[in-house]
Amino acid sequence: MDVFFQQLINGLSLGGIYALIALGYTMVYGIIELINFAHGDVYTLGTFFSLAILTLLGVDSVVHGPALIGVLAVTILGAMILCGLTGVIIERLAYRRLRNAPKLAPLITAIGMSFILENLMLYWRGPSPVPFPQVIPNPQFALGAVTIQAKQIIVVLLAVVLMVVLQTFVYNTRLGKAMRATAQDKDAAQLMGIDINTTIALTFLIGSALAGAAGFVSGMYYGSTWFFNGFGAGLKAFTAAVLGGIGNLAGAMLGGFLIGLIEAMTTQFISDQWSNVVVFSVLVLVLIFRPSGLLGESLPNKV
Amino acid sequence: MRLIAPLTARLPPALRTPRAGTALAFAAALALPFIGRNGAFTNFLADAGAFVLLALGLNIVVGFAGLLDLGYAAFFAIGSYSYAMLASPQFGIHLPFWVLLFVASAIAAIFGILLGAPTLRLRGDYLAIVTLGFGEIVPQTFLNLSQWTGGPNGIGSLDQPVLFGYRFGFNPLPYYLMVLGLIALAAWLANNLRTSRLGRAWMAIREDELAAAHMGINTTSTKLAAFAMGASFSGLAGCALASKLQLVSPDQFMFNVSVFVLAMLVLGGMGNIPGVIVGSLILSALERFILPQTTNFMHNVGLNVDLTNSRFLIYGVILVTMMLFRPEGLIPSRQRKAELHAGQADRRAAAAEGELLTEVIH
Amino acid sequence: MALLTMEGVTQRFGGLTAVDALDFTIEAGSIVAMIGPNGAGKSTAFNLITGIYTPSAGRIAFAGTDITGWATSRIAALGIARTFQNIRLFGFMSAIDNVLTGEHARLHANLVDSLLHTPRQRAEEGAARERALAMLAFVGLEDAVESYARNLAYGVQRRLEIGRALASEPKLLLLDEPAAGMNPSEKRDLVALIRKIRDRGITVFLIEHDMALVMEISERITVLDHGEKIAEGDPAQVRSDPKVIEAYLGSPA
Amino acid sequence: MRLSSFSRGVLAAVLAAAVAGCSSSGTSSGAASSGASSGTIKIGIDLPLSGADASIGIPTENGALLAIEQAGRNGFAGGAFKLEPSVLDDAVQGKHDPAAGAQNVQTFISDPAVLAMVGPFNSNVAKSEIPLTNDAGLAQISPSNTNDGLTIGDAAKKLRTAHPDVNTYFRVCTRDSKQGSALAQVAYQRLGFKKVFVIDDNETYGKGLADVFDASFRGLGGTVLGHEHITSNQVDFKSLLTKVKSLNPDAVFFGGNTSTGGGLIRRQMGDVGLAQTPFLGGDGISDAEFEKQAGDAANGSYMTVASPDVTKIPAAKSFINAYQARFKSNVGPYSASAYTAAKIEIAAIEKAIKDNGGKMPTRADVLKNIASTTNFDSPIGKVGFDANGDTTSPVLTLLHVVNGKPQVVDVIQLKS
Repeated sequence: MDVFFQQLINGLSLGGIYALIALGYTMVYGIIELINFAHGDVYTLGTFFSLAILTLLGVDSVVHGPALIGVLAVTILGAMILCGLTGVIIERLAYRRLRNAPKLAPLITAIGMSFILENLMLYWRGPSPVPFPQVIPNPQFALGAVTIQAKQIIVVLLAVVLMVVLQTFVYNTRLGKAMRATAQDKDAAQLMGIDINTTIALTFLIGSALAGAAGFVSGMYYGSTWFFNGFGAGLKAFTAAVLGGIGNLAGAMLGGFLIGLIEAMTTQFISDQWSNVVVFSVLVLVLIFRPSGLLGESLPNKV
Repeated sequence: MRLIAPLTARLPPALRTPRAGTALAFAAALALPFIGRNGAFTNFLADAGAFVLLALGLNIVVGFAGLLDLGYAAFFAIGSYSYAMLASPQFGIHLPFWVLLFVASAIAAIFGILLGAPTLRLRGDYLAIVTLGFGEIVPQTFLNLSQWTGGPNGIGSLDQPVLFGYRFGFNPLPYYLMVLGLIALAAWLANNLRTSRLGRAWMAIREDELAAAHMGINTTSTKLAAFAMGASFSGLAGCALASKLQLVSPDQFMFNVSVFVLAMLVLGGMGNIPGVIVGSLILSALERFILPQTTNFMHNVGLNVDLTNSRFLIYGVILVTMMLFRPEGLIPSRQRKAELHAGQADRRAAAAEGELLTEVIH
Repeated sequence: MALLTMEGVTQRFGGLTAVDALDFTIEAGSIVAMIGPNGAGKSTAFNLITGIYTPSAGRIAFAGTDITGWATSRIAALGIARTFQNIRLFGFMSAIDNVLTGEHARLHANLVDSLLHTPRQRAEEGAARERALAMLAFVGLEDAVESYARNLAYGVQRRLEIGRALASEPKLLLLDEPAAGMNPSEKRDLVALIRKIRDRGITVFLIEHDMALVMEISERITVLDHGEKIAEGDPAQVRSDPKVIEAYLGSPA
Repeated sequence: MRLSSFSRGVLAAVLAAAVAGCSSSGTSSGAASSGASSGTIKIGIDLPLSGADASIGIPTENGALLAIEQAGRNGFAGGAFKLEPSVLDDAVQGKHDPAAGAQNVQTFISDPAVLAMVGPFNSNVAKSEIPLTNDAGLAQISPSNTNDGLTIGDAAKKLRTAHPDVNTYFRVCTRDSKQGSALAQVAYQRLGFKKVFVIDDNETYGKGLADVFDASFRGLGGTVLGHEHITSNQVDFKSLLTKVKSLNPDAVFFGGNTSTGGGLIRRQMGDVGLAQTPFLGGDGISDAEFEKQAGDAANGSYMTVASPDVTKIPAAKSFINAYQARFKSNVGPYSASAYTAAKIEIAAIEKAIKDNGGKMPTRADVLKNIASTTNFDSPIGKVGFDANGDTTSPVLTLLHVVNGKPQVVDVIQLKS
């Protein structure tokens, strides 16, 4: 039973990362109905950006005390800003021109962007996993026979906090309302004086910034990353978004944690080699039996 | 193809019809390995031909019916493994190649139906992600079920095709001629489909699924037919390539293969059969000759640049730039060209038009 | 004989009742209209008949068959064709391909025929093409056979859409605001065309805002307001019905 | 009248293919045909040269290139023939790929100037290549393949489809059953581990090695607590390692390469509290990349190399010096093996030319000479081949990572 709780912790930590990525997928899909395949790669970029910032700061080992807070703030915010800008640039260069083109065009473009980002990272940091320095002191807490690391608490906390902030933003600010209005009906939103282009750019900015945060967290949690990391993580995060109900922020979070748990439990109780198969089977089954996801309302068929 | 136009304009009119063009191309393709007199080149042509078959199959799904299938390599895998299991020492079963061509296609088509039947009701972009997931599951499953599939080793020593007592062996020429025959067959079938009741139904669904349903088109089963046809073509390709390479293994069928084939379509022109063939040949040549040769050249002049390492960057750039600047591909079909450009040209005006969907409710 | 019957058909969207317990019958061979203010539920009624929506309650029967909950394509194959308020042609297919697509349900080529272009398929396709050309002539598009639908003038697109619907050889043709955006001379042609259609034995059911056109052409008119049927009868009866006047002009202050 | 877009398209296709054809037919110009007394002779080199595998593939390639260059300088075959390498990469998107390997070998086979080849690096690639070289009678020597099924048993017989009684495949390193069973002995007897958990990367080499280790370890009386296969591109091993930890193993055995997960698994062992548990692997994790990826956690890992410790053999001194002078970098773990493989082939070709009266020999002549290699002096010791193509002097070097650097613990001479 101890190992079950230990895997629960593992699953939640992994799920926290998926959840942060899933938020970006769900926001972008909610507003322009595009599966942004490049999103997973923006997440990997987040880890590399964090690494670059840490290198600039000259940090390559554990930092203590107030300096830690400074280092963390600069690194996370820096990664978020850089990723956010990357997302905005991708939207501006590639997706905006195709907003009214047939559905296939932006989807194929997104796949192309994903390949481009992956290979640019391949050039930048090489093909092998790149070590990520241990910046945070990592005390471990024992709950009975179960060990929880500080890193794991940070992953889960950060995911939940960012989700709550995002939820508050979307439901309680003018810009957030503009986003929701645009998501529901672009024409009506435009008639009401909402600048569609700015709103969509904002969505990409926020979604990609969250991926940047996830990128930092992942580097910290695993101690390494590599250029291809985002492919698998992105696919699972999208699965999480669909599982939770696409377009639904809380759903993305729930889906992320669930996928993390499914993966950990499959490894524990079935076998590691089947975990991907199980996760993607869940995706296929959810889409077949409950396409609106766990928390998504089934929208009246737009005909 | 502005480059080609001045050349072709000098041909006598009788040779400027589609039928003559096809015959000419086929004759030239038959002659190619004999002009080169180079085994490596014939070998390349045979491999590239298998990818032409794949591209023709995916074209039915993506080009004709407008369904984005990102797990196409999975059907290729199913076709290849079907051949491998039924024509190798693996289980001691040795069915003839020519029978297995149809069996493998049928098995791939059945899997196409099994995956498509529940998912084709979904909106198009969900289909993309389901097929992507399927594309991940299939090779992993072949890898995991090692007692039947040889796991990571795959299945080797596959039977070679025998035609009228002639064993194909390891000479690429008979494989090339066979693949050429299969391409001719596949192109003929695809063109027949395009100009038939079914082909019109696919295009109607691609244009406006709701209106198509009002024509009495059962959209789910029609899409399913596209999925099954596409899958069955990949079964042909799977048999051809597996028998030539003498081997199937899980890592031949990963996501990058699906994207490679998709890039062929996008480059050549979705929906247009000659375009797809050209796109496929260009990318195969890029992968096998142009990039390695350029890299060799760079090394010889002292530049340490490895372009073969960049092929996926190049595919990504092809996908993005083609979609942005020439979405109809190098050799477009008339219809697709108009369609894709309209999407861009009047993107402002189309804001109202694009949402036709919602308005029908009122 | 009643061609189409709706009994107590209700459609709710969340809290909104778009169509409320609608009872309604169309006699074979007639021209029937449904009118009512914007948002009265007319298009919803059409969408219920063609199977876009499954009614929350009630029953729809066509030519003696209960079609409640049937898929759109099945209903279309049974003999109900329609046009759309916002024209929904296959814009990037030629006019004749649009009409040929309309014939879909009347053709029998299966997958094997389509793959191999069997003699049977070629014969059928040849005949279908002949019929399609005749249909294009019938709706006055003989000069635009190979044009992309989207490149045609608005009024011509309307006629092509009607031609496409007729190609399925329907028993019942639903026209959703066929005169919208037409000039007076186009409207005159439309009236003539609708009569010609009826003369081929096809029952016509239209939604239209142009009262003059409705009154001129319809044999029976149903009036909908807030999802409920408030009046029914021939043009003269409807015109003088106080409830109709109130619905259209607002209640007298 | 303009050409229809259809026939323009078809013509374009033909032209594109023709252009590709011309560019390729240029590559084999100047090839000597059989019986000629001058011209170019090529040695094919098929290795993974890009992506994650490049870090081990390129030093291996360099070893073979060095041998060919030296032969050229020393007047290869009396100067009548020019000796050239023909190098092809079997990695696709950074990973070795059996299909790419098969295509490369078909390219070699169809070029008559190629008389022998060095490669491949990976066992699963070899599985796809052996049937092809067997049919064509083209000799190949792998510097690094260790999978048993390539040379012995039914599996190897199945690979020799065209000519079951002819062997074209040789290797200069020790095969897995020897490596795996030696590792099991080292683990059980020398290091005293009684309970281990086995993980492999589900590839030909890794799974093969792990299976042999698993069986041998049980055979010695040890307990295998579990045997799991990871998936390609996997980055999260914490759940798997948590499962491992709950079983309390004395050590974790990994069958696979650094690039397929070895480095990351070792690194994440620290996170789940397995930092003090020794990690044990084969030659797949004996590269500098392993220490880099595993970081501090690399300490305490054991690994073997399926060849002698090159830096300790006096005969290897000159090789290492030449290598460092030529490539300005350090020797990789398989550089000397590839160098040896190429040297054996060059010697066999030269002998065949001489036996043929100075004329271009056939592939069969070269193959015959390679198969009869015995006591060949090389930086990895005296090399010879048995009837299966395996080396007659199998040797393993056991390494232990201390302070981030692998230290030689022992060189183990195995029974051949």
